[in-house]
Amino acid sequence: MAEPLEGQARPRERAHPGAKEYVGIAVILTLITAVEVAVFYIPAMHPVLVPTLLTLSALKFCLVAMFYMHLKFDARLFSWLFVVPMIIATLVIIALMRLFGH
Amino acid sequence: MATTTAAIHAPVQAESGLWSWITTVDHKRIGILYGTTAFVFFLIGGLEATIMRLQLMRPDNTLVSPDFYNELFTMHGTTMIFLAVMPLSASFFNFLIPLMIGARDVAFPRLNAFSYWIFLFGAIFLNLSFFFGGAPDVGWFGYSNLTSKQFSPGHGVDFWAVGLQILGIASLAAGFNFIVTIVNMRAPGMKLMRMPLFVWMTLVTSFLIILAFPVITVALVFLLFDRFTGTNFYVPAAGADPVLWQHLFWLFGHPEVYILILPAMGIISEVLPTFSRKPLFGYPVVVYSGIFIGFMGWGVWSHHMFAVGLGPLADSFFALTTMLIAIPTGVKIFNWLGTIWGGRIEFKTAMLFALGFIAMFTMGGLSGFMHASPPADLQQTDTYFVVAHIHYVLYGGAIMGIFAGIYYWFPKITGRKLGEGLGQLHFWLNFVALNVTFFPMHFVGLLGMPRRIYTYAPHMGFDWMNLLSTAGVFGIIAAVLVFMWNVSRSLRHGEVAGPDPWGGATLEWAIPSPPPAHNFGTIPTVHSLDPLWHREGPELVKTANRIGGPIHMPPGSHWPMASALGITLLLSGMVFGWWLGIPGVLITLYGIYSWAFEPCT
Amino acid sequence: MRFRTHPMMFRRLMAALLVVLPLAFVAGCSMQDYPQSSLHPHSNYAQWIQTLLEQLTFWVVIIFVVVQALLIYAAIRFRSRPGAPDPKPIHGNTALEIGWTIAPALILTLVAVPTVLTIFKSQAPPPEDALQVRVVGHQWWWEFQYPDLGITTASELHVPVGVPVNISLETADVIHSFWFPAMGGKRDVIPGRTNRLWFTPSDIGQYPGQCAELCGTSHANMRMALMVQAPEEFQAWVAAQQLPPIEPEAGTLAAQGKQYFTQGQCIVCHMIQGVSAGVIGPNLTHVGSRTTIAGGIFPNDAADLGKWIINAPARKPGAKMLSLKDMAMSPEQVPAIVAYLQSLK
Amino acid sequence: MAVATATVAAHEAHPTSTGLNSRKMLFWAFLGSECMFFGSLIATYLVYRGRDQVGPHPHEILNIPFTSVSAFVLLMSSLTMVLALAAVQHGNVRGTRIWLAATALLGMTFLAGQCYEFTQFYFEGLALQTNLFGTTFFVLTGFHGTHVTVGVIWLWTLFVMAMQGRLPRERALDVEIAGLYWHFVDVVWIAIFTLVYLIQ
Repeated sequence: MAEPLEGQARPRERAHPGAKEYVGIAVILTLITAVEVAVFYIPAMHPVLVPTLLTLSALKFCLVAMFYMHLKFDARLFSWLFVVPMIIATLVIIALMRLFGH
Repeated sequence: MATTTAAIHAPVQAESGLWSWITTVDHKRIGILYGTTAFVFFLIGGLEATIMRLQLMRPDNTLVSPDFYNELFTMHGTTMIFLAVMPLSASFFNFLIPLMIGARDVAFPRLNAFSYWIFLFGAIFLNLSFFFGGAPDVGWFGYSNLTSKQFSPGHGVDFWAVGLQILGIASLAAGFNFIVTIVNMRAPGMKLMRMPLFVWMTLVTSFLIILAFPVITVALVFLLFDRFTGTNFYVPAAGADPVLWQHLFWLFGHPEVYILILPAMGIISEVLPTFSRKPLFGYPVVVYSGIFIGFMGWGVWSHHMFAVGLGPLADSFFALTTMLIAIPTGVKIFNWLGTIWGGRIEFKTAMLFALGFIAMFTMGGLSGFMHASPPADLQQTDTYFVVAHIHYVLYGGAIMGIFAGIYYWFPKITGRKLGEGLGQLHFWLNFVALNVTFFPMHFVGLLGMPRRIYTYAPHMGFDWMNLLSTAGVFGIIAAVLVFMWNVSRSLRHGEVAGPDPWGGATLEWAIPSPPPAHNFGTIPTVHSLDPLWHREGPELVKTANRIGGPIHMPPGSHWPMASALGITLLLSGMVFGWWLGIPGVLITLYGIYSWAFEPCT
Repeated sequence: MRFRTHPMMFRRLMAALLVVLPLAFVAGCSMQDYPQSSLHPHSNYAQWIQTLLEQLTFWVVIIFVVVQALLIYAAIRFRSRPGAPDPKPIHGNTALEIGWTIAPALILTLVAVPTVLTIFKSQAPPPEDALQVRVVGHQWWWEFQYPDLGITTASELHVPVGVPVNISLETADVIHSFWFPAMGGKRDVIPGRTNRLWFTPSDIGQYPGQCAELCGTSHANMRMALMVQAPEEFQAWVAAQQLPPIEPEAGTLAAQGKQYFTQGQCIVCHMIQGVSAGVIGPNLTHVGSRTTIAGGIFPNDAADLGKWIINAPARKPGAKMLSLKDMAMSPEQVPAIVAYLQSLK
Repeated sequence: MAVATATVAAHEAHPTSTGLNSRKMLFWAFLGSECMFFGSLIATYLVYRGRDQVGPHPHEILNIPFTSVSAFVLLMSSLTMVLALAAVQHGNVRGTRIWLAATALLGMTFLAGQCYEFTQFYFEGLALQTNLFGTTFFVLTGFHGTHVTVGVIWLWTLFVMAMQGRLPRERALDVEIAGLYWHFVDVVWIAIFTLVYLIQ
């Protein structure tokens, strides 16, 4: 069981980013949150409120998952383990909303 | 520390006694525990079915009360699915997966023990309901709002919902464990596409478990909240829609169907090649169809709900996805036929059961195909036609597959073969009896007999077919008795098997029967899909049995059992009284912390 | 399978053979033997399903025969014989794989098209002139209302032959499922929803049906009957039902029964037009005209009606109707009440 | 499910077929499973939105400014969590302790905010039983809160270990896995904050 054997020996982990990058990401996350709340309060934005908010929060979601949870740096397998269920869950949510007439 | 004391060459094996079984983390022992426990519940579920068949033997019968009858079919379904077929499959996962992939144990041995214990406690808890004010009587599917406090004021539904939550924890723990084990514990050289098909089906099943059980967990949480705190999840008066339960239930329930059948498909995919002396036909195609079935299993759940009235668009959508699943299923069947085609078939009992699986599962699949078409389904759903269908799939399919597996691997597990003569008798009795029992149900269903009715009127024409079904049950009972006799006889007097009685191709046949606690003296390197049939075979066997150095085996632990007990007490407090929750919480926390900080490996 | 003319004669012949084979004894037997059969369609909707089912059965039987024949052939032909050489280790065959993927896919397409067409046809809006019926499921009996005709009855649904019936389905308690096999597929009755179903009965007759979704203790005893009548017969029935309830002649046993009825607890649950206003149990305004009682499980005769009134839960487990004792009435009152109810033709 | 997470806490790394750590793999699979768990809860909330027979309705009661702040607090706890991980990976004992404690405290702040919010709603007439909004809202956010609580307990356990000097560089994985859980709880809140609070 010693060596990795899935053909392409994956790097176990690329070096995780350091504190500086982490703070940088936090700044971006803060800005997005601020924009989200602002959008909520700007009447002019209301026609596009839902898509805007969904996009922004998906962006936040991705940033946390990729940088703080290191999916960007870790093995692809971990991403699969997380993203496939995420997709199934999302499809289920959409399907149920359709089935209940939303 | 434990590491040094455990580093002996042939450890653990010598240990015996009750405590060694309670603290065992050996996957083989846990597999045996799973198997025997599940078989006991298989007998209990069978007894429930027998009483039902006796009640339905003739019209207007009064053997049991309608309420008891409702309890019987609820517990029969719940028992057979959660306490018999799933844990029987789990028993095979446990015993075989590490052996087949060339590992010393599963990735998380103590989590594995925990999974067994919490399954056992959950199963006992569920069955205690018979003695504490009545078992659940709302069907294994527990459709809301019949399960509400208003319409089911007793504790039966609480036992059911809490019991399923406890059992869900067991399944989830096993699911995570086998995913990691299969992905991460394979012997060198065993690429994904060199894994035996049973390992593949276990992997797919495990993914289905970890993704499907959270959904039923949530649905049951809603139900428990409704019953205990007066929330409105399934309360129509508050604007809620009880159909939500059905969606959540079948979102779990359909993948669950594949959780029940895929392991059996995996088993026969091992048995057929061995007794045909020919490798599995179209291995990659069978693998991919298994994965495809698992994935598509998420897109068909509403075909259980055509009668709900989802509208023509949704009906069409779910009809088409359901029919789509028939393709990979058909492909599997043809590949199995391709496997035996041109082979040299030896009709050992295991092979008979595997061939019987193909014949019976095809029947079940075809009746399933008939109600994939919503208009036809509207005549068939909730009738005995569907009862026939599920029993051809789950009894003719899953259980026959499991029996094939038992006859095939019994020598590996015990070191002795099961008697061939009794085995053949078992198979033929079982095969004939199951058809006598379940085949008439197709017709009695099409002729208008709904399921879950405790009685029917004499002038409906259901009489003689029901009588026939009931008669068949006695054949099944006889078959099971023959099997039990065979097992008890063979355990003592069976022919000694040796490491490889059937000339199998996969790694588990390289080592002695029963395998030593450490499985492989040295983990062999694998170069092909069926290593023992290749030139590498003899060399591999030598390696697998050569002890090349100190072997680290994890020490036993009683914390998994303690944690399982704590969680069960905690949750059963919902039924027996909150005071039970206090020791429950304390034991759970103590157990988990002790477990987490206990040295292992 | 209906035989029309020449094209595809062979296929049709095969189909007829194969479909008739598994359903042979069903085809041979009549509705008298199997009154609740789903294989004897008596409406347009049931006929559509039957046609579809025959197509499905055709393919299913073919696949079944092919697979089992291959299995049996292989098992016999390739059985181990002494001295037989080791089989060739064939790992697969791409052409075969493609073949047996495409073949089922084609069959599926052949089935999927009529399936989808039938779905849309059977769930299309009902014709304008349909007879409106509102069905309410109760634990454990069926209530039938004709909103346009002002009629409410139970356990027996009367409809004229050849006229579309548009049924809206509701429930008073839990989920039930409305099913007259001779008329077509079942439809669930769900709290908070109104489901719909329509069909045009094609033959005069009496067809049994029953609840098909587990709904509690007496689920098995939630039966009903569909009376498909000639139009004039139906009109006569409607006219009779629309009349106010018959007033028993003073001094008769029935008059005595009415008095017991109104003074007792019967009126809490049962409605008799102009006499009582209960809505929990079946409407009894014309109960005497029905052939069954208690959710279609007992004949509506003096003996059964009497036993029912004395102790309903003992005769039908779980029945919500109180026993005579619980209603604080005496057995002596029963014959009078029976006479009164039977007079309500 | 807490068990699965606790199990891993004391396992040693084995050489594995993929070269990936088994505990970490188990944990990612667990998070996949959790996706389905929260997916079902969120789906129920969305399916039932607007079906209430009686008030109060979401827009009458949800306090956006307040929850924005607590969402921000949770977001920042993710930052302190990765900083704790960076510290333990670099063998920075003091940093590990500080950032672990900071994360746990931020988590507790979030929980305090949730307690305040729940109480506030209760006094404004929204209980678990009031209507579908109350039922789905409290159960969804309550389950999220329960996850945060488990995370806080986990973090304090790690903190105690760090104080005892039992959290050296070699055990960075313990912190990493706790971190995965913590970030997951955070991203779930990102989804809930958007779907429940902002999109009404």
